[in-house]
This record gives sequence, C-alpha cells and structure tokens, in this order.
Amino acid sequence: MPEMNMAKAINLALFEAMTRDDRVVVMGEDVGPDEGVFRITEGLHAKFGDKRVIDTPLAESGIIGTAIGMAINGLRPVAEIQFSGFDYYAYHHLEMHAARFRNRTRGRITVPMVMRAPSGGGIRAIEHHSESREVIYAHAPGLKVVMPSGPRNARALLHAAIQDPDPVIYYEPKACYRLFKEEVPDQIETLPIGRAQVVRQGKDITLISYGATMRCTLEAAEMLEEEDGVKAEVVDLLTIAPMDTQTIIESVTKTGRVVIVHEAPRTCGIAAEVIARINEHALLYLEAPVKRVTGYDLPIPYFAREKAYLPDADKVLLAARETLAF
Amino acid sequence: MPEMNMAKAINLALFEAMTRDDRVVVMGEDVGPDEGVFRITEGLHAKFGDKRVIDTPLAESGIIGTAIGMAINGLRPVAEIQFSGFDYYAYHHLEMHAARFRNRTRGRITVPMVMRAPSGGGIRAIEHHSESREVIYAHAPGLKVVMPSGPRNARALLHAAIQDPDPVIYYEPKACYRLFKEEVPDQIETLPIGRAQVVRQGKDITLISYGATMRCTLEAAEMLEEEDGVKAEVVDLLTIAPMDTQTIIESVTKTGRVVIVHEAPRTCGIAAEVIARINEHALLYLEAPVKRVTGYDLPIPYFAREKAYLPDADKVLLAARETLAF
Amino acid sequence: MPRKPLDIPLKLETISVLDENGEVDKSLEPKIPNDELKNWYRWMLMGRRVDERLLKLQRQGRIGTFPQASGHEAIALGTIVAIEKPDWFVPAYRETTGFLYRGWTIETILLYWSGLEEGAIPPEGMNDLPIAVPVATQLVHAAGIGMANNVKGEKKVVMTYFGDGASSEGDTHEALNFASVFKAPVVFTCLNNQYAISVPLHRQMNCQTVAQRAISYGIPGVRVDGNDVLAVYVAAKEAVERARKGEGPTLIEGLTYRYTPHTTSDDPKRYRKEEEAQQWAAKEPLIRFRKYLEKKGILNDKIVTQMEEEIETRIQDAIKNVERMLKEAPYSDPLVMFDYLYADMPPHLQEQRDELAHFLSRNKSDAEKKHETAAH
Amino acid sequence: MPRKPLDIPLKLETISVLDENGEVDKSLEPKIPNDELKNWYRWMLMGRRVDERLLKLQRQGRIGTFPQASGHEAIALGTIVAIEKPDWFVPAYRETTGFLYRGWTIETILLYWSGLEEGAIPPEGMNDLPIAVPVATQLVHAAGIGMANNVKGEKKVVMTYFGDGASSEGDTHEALNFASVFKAPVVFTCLNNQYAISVPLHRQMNCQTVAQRAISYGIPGVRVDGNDVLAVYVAAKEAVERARKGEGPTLIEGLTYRYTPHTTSDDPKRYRKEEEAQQWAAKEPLIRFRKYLEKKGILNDKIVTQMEEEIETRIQDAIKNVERMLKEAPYSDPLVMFDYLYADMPPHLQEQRDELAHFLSRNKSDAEKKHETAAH
Ligand SMILES: Cc1ncc(C[n+]2csc(CCOP(=O)(O)OP(=O)(O)O)c2C)c(N)n1
Ligand SMILES: Cc1ncc(C[n+]2csc(CCOP(=O)(O)OP(=O)(O)O)c2C)c(N)n1
Ligand SMILES: [Mg+2]
Ligand SMILES: [Mg+2]
Repeated sequence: MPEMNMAKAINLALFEAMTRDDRVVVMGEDVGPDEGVFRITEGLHAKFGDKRVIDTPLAESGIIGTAIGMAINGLRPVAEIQFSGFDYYAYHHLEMHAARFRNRTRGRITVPMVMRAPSGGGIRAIEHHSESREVIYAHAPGLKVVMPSGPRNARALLHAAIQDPDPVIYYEPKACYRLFKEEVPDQIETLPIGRAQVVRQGKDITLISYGATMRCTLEAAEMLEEEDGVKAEVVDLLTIAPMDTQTIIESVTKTGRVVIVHEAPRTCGIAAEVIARINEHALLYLEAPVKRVTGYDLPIPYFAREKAYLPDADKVLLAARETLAF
Repeated sequence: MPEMNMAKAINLALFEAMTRDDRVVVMGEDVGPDEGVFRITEGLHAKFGDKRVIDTPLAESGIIGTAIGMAINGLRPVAEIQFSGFDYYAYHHLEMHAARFRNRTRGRITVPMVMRAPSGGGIRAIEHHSESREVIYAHAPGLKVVMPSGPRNARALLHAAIQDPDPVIYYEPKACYRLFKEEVPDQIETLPIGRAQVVRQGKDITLISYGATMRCTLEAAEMLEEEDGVKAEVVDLLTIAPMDTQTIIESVTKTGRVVIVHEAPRTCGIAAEVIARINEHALLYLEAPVKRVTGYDLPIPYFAREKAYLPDADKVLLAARETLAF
Repeated sequence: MPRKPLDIPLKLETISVLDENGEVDKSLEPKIPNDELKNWYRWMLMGRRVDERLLKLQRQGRIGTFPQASGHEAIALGTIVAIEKPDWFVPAYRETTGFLYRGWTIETILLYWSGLEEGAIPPEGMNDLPIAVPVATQLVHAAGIGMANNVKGEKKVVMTYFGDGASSEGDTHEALNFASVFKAPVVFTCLNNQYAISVPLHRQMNCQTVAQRAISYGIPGVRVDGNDVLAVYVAAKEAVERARKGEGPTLIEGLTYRYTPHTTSDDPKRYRKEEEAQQWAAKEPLIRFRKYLEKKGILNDKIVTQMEEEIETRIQDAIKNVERMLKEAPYSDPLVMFDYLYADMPPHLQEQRDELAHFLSRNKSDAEKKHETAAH
Repeated sequence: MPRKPLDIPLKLETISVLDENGEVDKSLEPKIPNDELKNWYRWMLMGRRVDERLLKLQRQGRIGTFPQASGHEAIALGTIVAIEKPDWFVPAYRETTGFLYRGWTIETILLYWSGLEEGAIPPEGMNDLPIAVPVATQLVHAAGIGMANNVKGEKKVVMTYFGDGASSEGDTHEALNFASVFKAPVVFTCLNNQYAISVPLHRQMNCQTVAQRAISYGIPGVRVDGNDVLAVYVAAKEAVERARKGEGPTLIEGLTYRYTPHTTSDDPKRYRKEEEAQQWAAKEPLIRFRKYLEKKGILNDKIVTQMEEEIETRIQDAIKNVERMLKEAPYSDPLVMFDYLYADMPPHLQEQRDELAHFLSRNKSDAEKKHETAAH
C-alpha cells in the first residue's frame, strides 16, 4: 500500500478511471500541459492526449454546459472548475439541466458527469479562491455532493462519482491537498455515495464534519480525551447530499450531545440540515442543544484574517465543552 | 384605504418610489411598453420613459451586472428577473459582487439595488417558471432576502428594499399576484427588513411560513381552531435573511410545538435554518419534533402534478395534528 | 504597420431562392425529388395545423400556455431535412415542424403542453433533446454533444436552434466559441423572428444581423430568408456537409417574423403595430412554397385537400388518445414524480414519497368520510 | 437577393506609432508636452519597479501570490492618461501602472497583496473600482456604470480592462452588447498578452483578433501594438472622445506578451518555450519609449537614474509604513471582518462577532495559563 497525499490520490483516481474506461474525459481550464493549477491532472495529458484531456476556453458555463452535452452523448466527463468560487457561473446548467435531464425525460436522457472543484480556505489565496458553498448544490434536487477528507477516501469517492449514473459535485478540500499522506490500497476501491463513516468511536458526544474541517474535528476529539477524559464519536459525512441520516441518528441516540463543524457560513449551512434531521429522528435523545462551529455569515475574509474565520480545534473543543457542560 | 391585489400593490410601490426618488430606475426583460409579463411595471414606461424604465437585452447576468454598476454609480436600480428560475444566470454577480462590494472596500463602495423576481409555483406554468430557491441567496452573506405574503406588506417591503443601503432580493410569490385584495393605506409605509410578524395569536402550536404558503398556513390554523379547538399562532417571516430569530423564539417558548411551511425543497431549505435556531435558543421548550411541510426534494413537477408537490392546508393540518399528538 | 484597416477574412453570405410569389432562382434551386418536396410541404402543413389546434385547445383550457410556432415552418423544416436520422436534434421551442419530422408524436406534444414530463421523452432511438426552456443553454449542450462526436470519432452532426433574443445570452457566445475552437460539428440556427417577447431586434442588438457574429468565431455565417424553405435548406445542407467533413460549425440566421403572440398569454398590441404583421403576411412560408410546388405540378387543390384531411384525422385521433391516457397511470399518478430523479431512489426521497402517498390516501379517506356524513 | 456576400460596415483598424527602436511614425505622433511624456515614463517605470519589488516580497513570504504586471505598462498607461480624473477606472488586475497613476498608494497595493480588504479601498474621491478577481464580471459593471452616466446625463467615460482569456466568458459578450445597445460611454480595453495562464490564444478563440469581435456589436474595434504607449494612447484618446460625445463604446485590443509567469505560483516552462519570451523581449514597452524620449532629448541617463532613486525611496518608505501598519488596528484586528458587511450589523452577526471575541480572549488567557504553568 503506497503512501500518498490527497492531490496524488485524486490524480491517481483520474488516471485509473481514464485507463479503465475510455468514455472518461477530463476537461477544464489549464488541465492539459499545465496539469492543473494544483497539478491534479499531472501526467494525464501526456498519457491520454488532447482528445481526452481538454484545455477549454476560460468560460465556466461553457465547461459545464459542454460537459452536460458530452455526458448526454455517451461520455463520462470529469469537468474541473479551477476554484469552487467560480462554479457560480455554471450554476444554471447544473441546477436546470445536469440535475434534471433524467427526471425531465423519465430516464431516457441521463447526465453521468462529475464536476470537480477545489473548495474552502486555508491556503492564503486571494479573494474568491477560498469559497465554501456546497449548500447551493445540496439544495438542488438531482445532484449528489461529495467531499473527501483524506487521500484514501478521496480516491475511492472519485471512482464512485465517475461511475455514478447521475451528476456528482466533487468538492476537494484544497487545504488538504498536500497536508498529509495516507496509505492507499493497490486495488481500486470505491466508497458508496450516500454513506457517512464513524471514524472515531465514542459515547459522550458526537462531532460531525466533512472535508477539510475533519482534521481539526479529530484533533479536538483527541484533546477531549486527553484533557477531559471525554470519549467523542466522530462522524465524517463524506457525502453531503443525499445525506446519510441513519449513521448520524445512530450516533446521536448514543451520545445525546452534538457539535457540527464546517467552513461554510452558518446560516442555511449543512449543519442546519443535520440539526433538522436530528430534530426529526432523535429529538428526545438530545441532552443539549446541537452546537454549530462554522464559518461566520461573512464572505471568507482576505487571507490575513482567514484563520480567525475558519473553524479550528480550539473552537471545536470550546463548543464541545460547552455542550458537555450544558 | 383603497383595496388592491399584490400585483397592483407592487406596481404602486414602484410608481411611488420612482416618483419620490429619481435615482430609482426599473430594468429587465419586457418591463417597458409591455409592462412586464405579469404587468407589474404597468404605467411606468408611459410615465417615466426609456431612461428610467429600461427594456434590456435577454441576458440575466447582464441585467444584474449592469444594475450593480448603476448602483455603484449612484442610482437605485430595481432589476426584474422575469422568473426566479432564471436568476441563476446572475448568481455569480449577486454572490461575488452585489453582496461583497461594501465589505470588500470597507464601506467605500456600496450596492443599493433590488432584484425582483416572481417566485414559486401554483400558476400552471411551464418548466423553470415555478422555482423556489431563496436559500441560495439566504446563504450568501451580504444579501438580504425578503418575501411578501399579501398586498399591503408587499408594498411596504418593496419600499423598504428600495430604500435599503444594501442589496435586497425581493421574491414575489407569483401565485398571490391576483389571488386576493387587501386594503392598502394612502400613505407610503415601510416594513423593517429583518422583522417577522405574528399574524395570528395562539398558545398551542406555532406555524411558521412566508410568501405564498402563508395562505394555506392560515387556513390550516383556522381549521385547527374550528375542527380541533386548537389555538395556533402563525408567524410570517417576511424577511428570510437576516432572519428574525427573536420573534420565532418568543412564539416557540410559548407553544412548544412547531410546524414550518415552505414550497422550496426540504433539504437545506429555510425550515432547516429555523429549526437550527430553535435548537440553539429554545430546545428545552420543545414538546415535539419540529415538522417540515415543504416541497419535496425534487424539481417542482410540470404543472399537471404540481398541486401534489406543493404544501396545502390539508398537509399543514395533518402535520400540526401529528405534532400536537406527539 | 502604421494605421490601416484591420482586414480579416469574411465568410458571410445571404441566400434567397424562392420569392414571395414562388418564383425560383433556377441557378440556386436545389435538386430535390418531387415526392420529397411534396413530403416537405406535408410536414410544414402539419406543423401549422398542429400549432393552430394547440391554440384552440389552450383557449378551451385543455392545455397550458405555449409558444406558437406558425410562421417558423420553413426554418424548422429546411434545417431538419438537412440532417440524417442518426444526427442530433437540439431544439429550442418553436421548431414544432422539426419535432414532428423527427418522429415526435402529436400525442407526446400534447402531453408536454398538458404539463407532463412524459411529453419531454424523445422518440426511442432518436438523438433528440426535448424543448429547452432556459434560453441559450441548449446551444452549449449542442456544442458539447458535437465535441463528444469528435472524441468518439463519430461523424454525426448536431443541429441546434435559438432565437434572436437568445443571442444576447452569454451562453450563446460560449457555445459558439467552444464549438469553433474545437471544430465541433454543430449547425447553429437562429430563428430571427425579430422579437424577444416585446423587445424588437434593434433593442436586442446594435448590429444589423446575427449572422455577422460568425466573425467573432472565425466561422461561416449565412443569413437566409427564413420564410424560404429552399434557401434555408441550401444553407443548412452546406453547413451540415462542412460539419461532417470536420470543418466545424456554421452560424445560420433565418430571418422571419413572429406572426403570432409570443405565447398564448402575450398581447402584441402592447408593443407593435398590426400593420407590421400585415406587411409580413404575404411573405409567410407555406404560401410561396405551395405556389412553387403547384407551378412544378407537384401540388394541386385536390392533393392539398387530401393532405388536410389526413392531418385533421391524425390530430383528432391524437387528441382522443391523450384524453384517454390522461385518465390512466402514469399520467394520472402524482407519485411517479419521485421515480426518475436518480437511477436509484435515496432513502430521504423514499420517505418523502411515502409521506405523500400516506397524505393522499388519508386525504382521500377523509374526503370520503366527509362525503358520507354529508350523505346522511 | 439570390446569393451574395453579406456586406456589413466594418469599423476595424490597426494602429502602431513607435517601432521597437523607438522610431516614431510622424504622421501619427500625438502632440504631448515634453514634461507630460516624461511623466508617463516615470509612471511606467514606477509600475515596473513596484511589480519587481512585489515579486521579491512574495519570494520572501512577506506577501501572498500575485499576478505580475511587468510588460503591461504601455496598455495601462496609454489608456489611463486618456481619461480625466472624474472618469471611471474599472480595472481587472494587471493594470498596476494605472492604479498608481490614479493615486492608489504603494501602501494600499501592499495591503491588498498582504491579504487585507483595506487594500481594496479606492482613493478618496476617485471613481475607481478595486481589482476584479472573477474574470469578465467587471466589464458588466463598467457597462452599468456607463448606462448610469447616460441616465444621469453625466459626461463621464468608463475605462475598463480584461484579458484575452476573459474574452471567452459570456459576461464579456453581455457587457459589450449592453454597452452598444445603450450607447454607454465605455472603452473596453483587452490586454491581449496571448495567454490565459497556460492556454494560448489559438486554444482560446478561433479568430485572429479580439478586436474583430467589435463587429458583433456594431462598434469600432481597434487593434494596437500593446507595447507601444503612443499607439495605445492614440486609440484610447479617440475612443474616449467618441464615448464622451455620446457615440458609445469602443473595443481596443492591445497586443502584448505575458513576459512573466501568470502569477508567482505559475511555472510557464510547463506550457511554453523560453525562446518565445526571448523573441518578445526586444518588443518590451519601456525600452522603446525610453529610446523615443532620449531621441527627443526628454530623457538621459542622469534623469532616469534620478527617477529610479526617487521611486526606490518611495517604495522603501511604503514597505516600512506597511510593516508598521500591520502591527496596528484595524489591520491587526480580525474582529473588523464583521464590521462592513451591511450598513447596520444584524443581530445574528453581532452574536457571531461576540462569539469570536469570546473565543479569542478565552484562547488568549488559556495560552497565557499554559505559558505560566510551563514557566513553573
Ligand atoms: C434564461 C431565460 N430568460 C428568460 C426567459 C423567458 N423567455 C422565454 S422566451 C423569451 C424570449 C425569447 O426570445 P427569442 O430568443 O427571440 O426567441 P422567440 O421566443 O422569439 O422565438 C423569454 C425572455 C427564458 N425562457 N429563459
Ligand atoms: C471566472 C474566473 N475563472 C477562473 C479564474 C482563475 N483565473 C485567474 S486569471 C485566469 C486567466 C486569465 O487570463 P486572461 O483573461 O488572458 O488575463 P491574464 O491573466 O492573461 O492577464 C484564470 C483562469 C478567475 N479568476 N475567474
Ligand atoms: Mg425572437
Ligand atoms: Mg492573457
């Protein structure tokens, strides 16, 4: 089992998918000879050439709209939007068409495509390069939204996304690209879309997160154990939509206390939906209000102030302690 | 106090605002001589002419982007998007610029504009003409989102939106345009953005809604009283963002039981945020899980099946009874 | 270079073959077998009659609002006959004649305007997309479909449509640019009917033609008389051949007039003069094509009357069939709304489906109860 | 009309005034006072030196990633001197020289690249917008600003900028179309440096020039040598005059080369040959302008050395000032992130501000505690 970081694991998944299925094409701005501004498409153009690794003009609506056309015409496009903040330009195609063709034509026309985009903050990037707006896709029926948190699940989820018969938004926590390495099996593996994972067992409190903030969430869990002797259970959503209610509820009914962590702004964030589902299925098990540790209801500040904006282990720890003390 | 329907009340507010403040301009597709596909801009072109009532080319991003430029240059544009389903084309301008210029320039440059759009279903329209996606704006920090439910508050909220120093999304429940009339005062009145209203007093259960579904919510409240002797308190959010937490909490702490009603899809809908705030501020007062009566997690079906998709009084009644019986 | 005109290769043409009186320019007359030409007329006539009947049905409240297509038959037919069955048809919404020619049944069309997704299902085995409501988006899909043909090495051509108003959308620019950069086999046909609802051409754009925008993409641009089916065909045929040869996209602009209101809920009196429509009445596409075919001895009153009867029967049957269908599942069943969102239904949707089923059954029984009590 | 070329009025020109050796085409040489010309050179030199210093600071990790502007001075300066103080400056991000000319201090520029919104505040009283990161969006704002000038009856002109890559965005089409339909006083200047990050011009568009796209909007299109500040000025001045006279927008394309990496995190070796850059080196804008000014006796080594010294001092002062500022509020205070989202802070934001303040203070005291215990 080779060790690799998330950037490499995503690159590996693309390479494997293109090798095993020649319907898979990669497209986007600078994904060709430049191999992507984060080098995620490294080696692909050299190996698969212009036809299957397509440098597009600078136009996000064009990228996603043509990807939809390609998917309708039998390909499996994996379209990269250079930064998730720019996928807004293509939102109409995703919401109106990628999400709807199957439903609109009662299954006759389908759009098996993936939109990949680096998402979130933490890399001292300039304005519009650190956005977290997964909600606008999670709220759009017909799309699936996944977000890996480490090299191994990144590769497995991307394979699942590419093989999925429906359109998948695959958001990559760019802060994790080269943050740490993990062993990744030699065999291709997939993770079922729609399933969360309990990545740390515990009985006292449930910490729920996804993507980049899984790191500080797990750190906080360790601190809780070391400093307070509290056993925190940690859930990694992995899929944001459709959300795995069952795994969440099973943990909550056990612990009765919950903290949810994400970078995106709080209002109408993913945490709100998690809370709504806890309310529907496990209200009577709650021993304290569910706490939200999230980005504030602001555009993420320019990078000099972004650290204070982002969730971190201390914020999660504080929230967990307040929840436990409630 | 003359009686009028919502279409007329919105038209009146536009007329009044343009009369008292010549910085106010109206722009959009077919808002000129055609007076809007719903006739909301009736009489404006005749009175104020081409310069201030602007028929634009067919391009939503162009409409909102130029409106932003006009607002930056001292005007008060009220931009109409013909149907809310088409404002996705302009989402990037709203999220990246309308919402951010004040914050970006520390108050130096501001964008006092209004985006008006008919929203929601119930008029047997064709595909993409019945959407409810207010969440994508409520989740975008820097925007305000309001939605009237009747002629009087429609006029008052539109005046408030036009006078607001920041960008406001003004969603018009098109199903209510000509559904009923109300007395509207002779004097111009405004409603504070950010404030909900208790429109019916009650002690047994709180029903929360906004926009078009206020009608069936109030009907259900009447049925509860007549058929079950239950006194339902009804809250009209009026402003979706920033949300009036206090009014919600005051009612919930009194009743302990809540049903939230909206047309938009359930997952990551406004109801989820309301539930999250109830959880944060009034968890211990809840005697039953908060119920969501919403559009299902589907694109609203073509009109032959839309009735079954939309919330109605019977659905609210059923949910309220289940909540009361919990 | 001090200061001189920027010279760029212009590939811009105008084409007209049939005049208003059905007189043909022999030098340009395409060689089409007579029964083929007769067929073309039949399809155009059917497009017209279906459109007229839809209007009646809408007035009777039996279908919803729809955009009338009368007057657009020549552009729709002249382009659609230029592609082959395996080629792609990526419509906007005024190409009724094209839909019929591609095998969309009148039943399907009626289902669509009756508010049922079942009306958006393309004919089995055809590479057709349904009506695209959000203007200009279909052009980007068409570009992508064409790019995929290049990737797969398939020689299929994509025929797509948009309006003069749609040409203002950014997506139109992006679609034309992608198609030209990737030499995608796409024919972009603009139905220039001079109005976008109420907005006239000169408020939509500051240039004389849509065709000249081909210059922005280094592709051929052709403006044809959009009421002249032969001119449309000539332009389309050449564009399709170029595309099939790998020479990339073409922009065709068919100049016509929106003879009808924009949709059944539009009132043109608010923004244009009656006279204008009258001036265009004589230019209308069916009249001149019929004159031409009569001169060629392909049509006469008897043949046309027979066509009219066949079409009328076909329409009546379709209406009857749909009336029956609407009473049956799936058309009568709201619960199917959940069944095609994803290949597999996720748990939360199954829950919501059950919730609605529960509500409907319970409501039904409530209603029955009320009914009974009322009966007593 | 049977079949003929579509003839449309073309308003397309190319302009070049100074060649690589600083030889001027007398017939086109604009009449600019000598000290004014000297001033132009000073600003271009300052733009260059500031850009070079930013690179050093970035390498030292003292500022973040930024897009280098070296080589774009002629386009930035030649256009910006063509407008007046009350006119509007709507930049993209490579117009450093224009920012400086409009009165943006080096301090402000440093704050911007240090990751502080304070660096996006335009100079008091100037009608300037800050850097626009999402490509092409600024063009639509510029069109709207120009439309507003027409509504208000103000004769101010809008000078806006975009790249060759940005020309592929739908927003560029919509901005040009709106501006032309409404005769907005806007000059659209394309910095065509032949690359969008790694994507070369011929993969970005299938036409020879960006300027020819003016035809799609019925407006004048001018392609100028973008390394020739006089040519840029001539084109810009005429465009500004047309705009001010109410004749609407102009599309100017300045052809130059991106001499540097796209940004400090880009590596051009991955996608282009070193030689290419070398071929363009001689065409670089400052060299030829200096030669021209020397021939005119406006510049000599002594004068230039003095300029260099002044600029260096100015830059050093600015860096010192910013170092000091960064230690002070508001620059050092994270809580101000909440203070400018809305004119009035809504309750939920106040709550969140308090939440962060609470966290920061508490965390601080925690840290201190830890520190103390460690001390024992
Ligand atoms: C993106 C979008 N905006 C607005 C509409 C509403 N709308 C439907 S048709 C139409 C006018 C289209 O004009 P044109 O492109 O000329 O086509 P025509 O209807 O004249 O055939 C408008 C504004 C829409 N369907 N899609
Ligand atoms: C909408 C959008 N998409 C992608 C990016 C990322 N990006 C920044 S600059 C750039 C290339 C721009 O090329 P061009 O317009 O030629 O300007 P240049 O950088 O060459 O001056 C890209 C893709 C962006 N900023 N905005
Ligand atoms: Mg039209
Ligand atoms: Mg460039």
